[in-house]
Amino acid sequence: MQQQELRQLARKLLEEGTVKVVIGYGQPVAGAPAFPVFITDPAKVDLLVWNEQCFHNLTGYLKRKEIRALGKPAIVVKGCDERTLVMLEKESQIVRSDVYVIGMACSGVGDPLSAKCGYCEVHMPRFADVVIGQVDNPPVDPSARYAVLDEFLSAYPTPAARMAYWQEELGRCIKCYACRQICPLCYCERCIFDKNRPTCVDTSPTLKGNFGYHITRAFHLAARCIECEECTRACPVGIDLRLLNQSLSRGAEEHFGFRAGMDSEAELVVGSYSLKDREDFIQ
Amino acid sequence: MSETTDSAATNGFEPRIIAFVCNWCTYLGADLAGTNRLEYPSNVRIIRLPCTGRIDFNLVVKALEVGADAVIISGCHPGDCHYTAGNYHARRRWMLFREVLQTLGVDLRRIHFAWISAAEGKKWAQFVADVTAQTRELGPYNEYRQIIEAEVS
Amino acid sequence: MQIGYYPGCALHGSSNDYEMSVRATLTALGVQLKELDDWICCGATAAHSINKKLSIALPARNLAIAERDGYSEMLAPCPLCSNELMKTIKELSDSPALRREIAEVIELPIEGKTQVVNIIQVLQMVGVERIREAVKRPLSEFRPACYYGCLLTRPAKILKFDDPEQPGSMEEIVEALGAKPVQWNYKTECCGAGMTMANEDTVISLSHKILANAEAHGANCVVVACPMCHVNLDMKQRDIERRQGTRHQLMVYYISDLIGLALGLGEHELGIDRHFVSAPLAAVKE
Amino acid sequence: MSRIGVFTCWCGENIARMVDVQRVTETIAQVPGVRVAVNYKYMCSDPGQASIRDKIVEEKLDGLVVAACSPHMHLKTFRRAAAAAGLNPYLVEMANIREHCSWVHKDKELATAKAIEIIRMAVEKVRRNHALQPIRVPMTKRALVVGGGVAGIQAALDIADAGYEVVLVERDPSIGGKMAGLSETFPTLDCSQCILTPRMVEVGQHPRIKLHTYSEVEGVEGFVGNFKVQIRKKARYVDMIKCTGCGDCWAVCPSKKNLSEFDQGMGYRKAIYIPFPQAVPARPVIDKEACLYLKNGKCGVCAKKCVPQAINFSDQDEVITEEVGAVIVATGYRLYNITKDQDNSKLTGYGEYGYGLYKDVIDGLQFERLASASGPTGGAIKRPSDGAEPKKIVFISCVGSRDEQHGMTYCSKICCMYVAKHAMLYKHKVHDGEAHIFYMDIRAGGKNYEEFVRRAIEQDGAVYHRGRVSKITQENGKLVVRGADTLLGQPVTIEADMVVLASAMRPSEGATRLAQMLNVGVDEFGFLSESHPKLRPVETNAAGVFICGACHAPKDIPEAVAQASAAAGKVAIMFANEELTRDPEVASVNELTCAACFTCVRACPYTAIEKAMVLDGRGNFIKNTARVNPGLCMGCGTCVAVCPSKSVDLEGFSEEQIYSQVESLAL
Repeated sequence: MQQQELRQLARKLLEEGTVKVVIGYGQPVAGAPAFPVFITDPAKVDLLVWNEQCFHNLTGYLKRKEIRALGKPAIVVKGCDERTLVMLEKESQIVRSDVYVIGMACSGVGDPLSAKCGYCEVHMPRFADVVIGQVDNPPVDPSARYAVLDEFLSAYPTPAARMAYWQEELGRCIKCYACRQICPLCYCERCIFDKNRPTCVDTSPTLKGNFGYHITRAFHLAARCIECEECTRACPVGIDLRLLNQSLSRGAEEHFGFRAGMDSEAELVVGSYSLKDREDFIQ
Repeated sequence: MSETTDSAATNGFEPRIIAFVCNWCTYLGADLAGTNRLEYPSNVRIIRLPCTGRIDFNLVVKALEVGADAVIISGCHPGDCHYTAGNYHARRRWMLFREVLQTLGVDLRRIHFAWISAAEGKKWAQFVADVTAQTRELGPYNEYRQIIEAEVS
Repeated sequence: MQIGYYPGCALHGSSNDYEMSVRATLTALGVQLKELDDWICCGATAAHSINKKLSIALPARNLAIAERDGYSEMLAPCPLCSNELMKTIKELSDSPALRREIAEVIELPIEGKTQVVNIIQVLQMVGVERIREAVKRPLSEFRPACYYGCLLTRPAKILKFDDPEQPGSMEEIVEALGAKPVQWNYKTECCGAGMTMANEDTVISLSHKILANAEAHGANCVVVACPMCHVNLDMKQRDIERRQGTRHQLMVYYISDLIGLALGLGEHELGIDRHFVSAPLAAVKE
Repeated sequence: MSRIGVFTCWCGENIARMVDVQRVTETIAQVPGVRVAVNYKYMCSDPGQASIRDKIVEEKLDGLVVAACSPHMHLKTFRRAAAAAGLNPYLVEMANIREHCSWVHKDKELATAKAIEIIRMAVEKVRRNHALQPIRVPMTKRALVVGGGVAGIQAALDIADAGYEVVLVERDPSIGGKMAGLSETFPTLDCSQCILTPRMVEVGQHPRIKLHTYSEVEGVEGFVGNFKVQIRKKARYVDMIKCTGCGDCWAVCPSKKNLSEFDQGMGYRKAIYIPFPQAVPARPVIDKEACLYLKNGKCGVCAKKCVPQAINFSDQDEVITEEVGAVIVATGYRLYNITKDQDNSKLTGYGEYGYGLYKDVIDGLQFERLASASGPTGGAIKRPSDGAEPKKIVFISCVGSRDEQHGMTYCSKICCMYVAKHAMLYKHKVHDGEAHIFYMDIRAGGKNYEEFVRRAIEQDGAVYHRGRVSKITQENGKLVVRGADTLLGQPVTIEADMVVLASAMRPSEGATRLAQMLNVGVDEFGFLSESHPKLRPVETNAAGVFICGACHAPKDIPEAVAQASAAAGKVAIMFANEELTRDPEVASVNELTCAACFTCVRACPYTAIEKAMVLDGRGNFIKNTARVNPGLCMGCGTCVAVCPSKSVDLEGFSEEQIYSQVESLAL
């Protein structure tokens, strides 16, 4: 039903020339995770799908040069993905009016349902040009948001225990950078890890290098991460990267009442300050 | 500060402490400690930056990577920043940085923040003495040493 | 409306006329007073001039009890009592350390949640409009000089009650009763208070100035909200007249007295017949 | 391979006692890239510096480390020395082995080891230093002075006399400020207008001073050397060019009962008026609130009467832009008023003095108008309520000042003097009058000041009571002033005919807003902050913006004038150069790698980073980027820390320099 509407809309947009490309989901093998498709030909809109396999946060492609080259895009977003657009606009990466946003009402992806959908508050997109479908936002217990993190912290109460855990986990990292590539908010033209004079971050394929990499990756998303959890999904060796992102998201929420991409008015955390910021940790 | 040079208690372990300080308050505070001949342990190595606003978290990571047992970050008190707001920006980033370190299990007792003004030579000397003493207690930062020394994964 | 009630020593002693008046009037206004269980002296001037900690511990115990018994507001009709209680709340809220220490001393948990109010604040809670409506017998012949004394409005920063120098809350109330309060200059001057024992001359001259200024501005009675003020202006009025060779003959009412009268209560149940001065209201010089 | 010279100083015994300089020298000599390592008793001495210069030449050094005291002590010295020998001064670093080492340690072994590491860090840093040239920024040699009081007038005239153009902006219809309204000035009792008005005329006639009266600064763009200032010229309804200032218009204006601002509300003026006879410019304005024609279209007699037809009822506000290179703020002060409603929640007003409701309780500036020959009473002391001559006046000092209860902790500084002056003037005019003064302390520091106060007491019989006034009340036509005389240790009650309050000085209205436009800091009371309380008293933290007069802190006329000349001097020094030169240790953006997230733009405390575009040769858009304005950057480096891709870097504290310092400490 939603899928039909989506295809019709895509066709219309392309035929009228409102947009030059529709960034959406395709799924050659039924049941397999959907992956990005870029439709430029109205005849091909039937490649577009919409189902619970549409995990991917497509907004990352808006920054890609080759996509931009195609002309004005329409993009298919879920409520959660849409939070990225808010951030991208705040960080001057996109001009909202240059993108046609197709919002999909979404009651959650994955089977079983992804963890992030369990505490999702934006089943209905809020800023889209069109929203296809209708679901209501079920009431959410805010504490559920960081359940995974709390679980981890209580399972590994001491610094030593956590350190041991991460030495084990990050020891398995193969530096494929999938987490970086998939992150819709990792858009630097030249990533800091590719900067070698100086090498601010040790990029050697060692445990040391892996720690440097993951601390940096996580912190560069401080008060920016919109919790799409794509990094975790993309990790081929299954490192639970959410934990690092969530600790920062919680920090941003607790200290600054800031949740990335939830409020398009809110002032960004990094690059601003308040005289009231706490400093009990400073002597 | 008699205990400062005495490390018998901690069987000879002398911690390596790297301090990132701002040029206008803490660096001058340390100068004042010198001018007043306030003795403190020799474990600290001071790296001068213009402002706490310039102190990036990657520097702290780098300090750990070169084997620091403790890191000090210090600058002007709120309101005193030579550049009016650098320390406020820094304070925010530290608040968040501590969160991720906590989850990673980096021992926050090894990362110290302080506001030390150009007039607080005494505070600087005492602060360094305290950090050194505490780090002696904690011993070498073996957890991170393991990370540094681990073979290619 | 039901609120906690901390009489304090005065209202159970020398100034029981004040208590009668407060109880009678507030009951008539539908305010239920729940007397604080096992209350003790607030320490008054004695404590804080001798021992700071004691001067906090004594009020703190009363506050702790009020808290325990779940009073959100507590009336302390004597301004010195409410003063000591409020100052204590401030001290405790300023220093968690002190709060812990005092809690040990008084062997009761204490946070300072109960809000302490003076008699006028209670009347404001009732609402000036409701009082106006309740008036049975307008006090049109009354030209009161509303006398706040030094404690009722001070220290302003802590009490946050009325303007410490140019207060007007009593005037607002008595006007609602049909009385015509006079503008005068001694609203917040000191009457000499406790000096009445130590240094009577001071009290005599201060209180004389107050009464004289009230008359000079056309008052035919004085309204107070403090037992100590009442003692000095009423009980001592004859001494004042004798020593100053003047004649005042000014009735000195508690604010609750006037409301009571306006509500139609009798002088006896309000304890007015226990006052020392009893004189007909002077005809008003327009 | 670099050729670095390391010069270790003994500082006499100061370093050598605790650090084995010989061993240090030998060890450092082994560090790759170190060409020479020597030590000497006093590196900062002439022979010391000479040896450095020689080595630079002999060894063709391309980097210099002086291991001695704090860079705050001698970095400049050694950079100069290097420059003298032809080495770029920014290729010099210091290793602080005195304050941070020899002076604070007691164990020579440890101290020596530490010294070596400190020097190694410096070597690693200097290896990566860049030869820098001072930044040159073109500038507009034209100054803006905001405020036409005595400070602004002085500053404007000094700069103009130095040969530079000045734009002087004044909010009121005439320049002159508070001083123009004063009667006579302490400690000489010379007539204020007599000394000020000639200066005002000079301003009016000066070929290099462009005067905007009845105007306010509305916006400021740009940076040191290149400010663009928007100025609102309020509608005056009088054509400044046509008008001859003949005065026919205000002679016939029927709207009389308008309180005169110049007379502090003690007198009246017409709807069309000049604030006072010697006003500069001597051109009237129309008060649109008071003008019958502007209010309800009737009247207009002034227009009929005006021969040159200068009246223009359809006049509009106009916003103009002036380009200047430097700004001097001289916005002066206003007096604390004791009324109940205040503009600042910390201030409470004085209930005990009747919240300003008693007509005969006035403030110092009002008394000045009473005492002034050009004032509403022609210099006769008459009280406002009934015009009677007061036989007893109480003067109260420190009203608001030094009074935490009422929100202000500072001393207003001038009151002690003008209270004494008021007492004198009063006694000179009312011989049988009584002047009573309540004071906390008499602060009469200044040339001939103390003598002046003594004269008030001894010759003119002013009665001083050391104590505060607790209450002022009104009893049958008298003001009953009740206070204490703490020297006599007893209460004092005075039945006065008039009370004069020496109210606290506060920054004039709008000063904070102006400060924000200029990125200048203000203190908790709204006074503008100087850059350094001792050494940079007229500079601010905003380059090219200077302050003088009472906008900075309470000041008397001599001080305000001195400070004004100082500020003017600073501007003249700046303008004396061809272009601005600034410290080159500033940030710069790698525009090719910048992702244009503009976090740095948000973080920069100096709004020195702007959103810009990279264009190709033909001007086609390539990408967005952040761009640092070297004319504004102060080099704090906050941008570097927040840049995720490290596309911005800071000369003198570059990423490479700092990381290599840390790495040199590796175990």
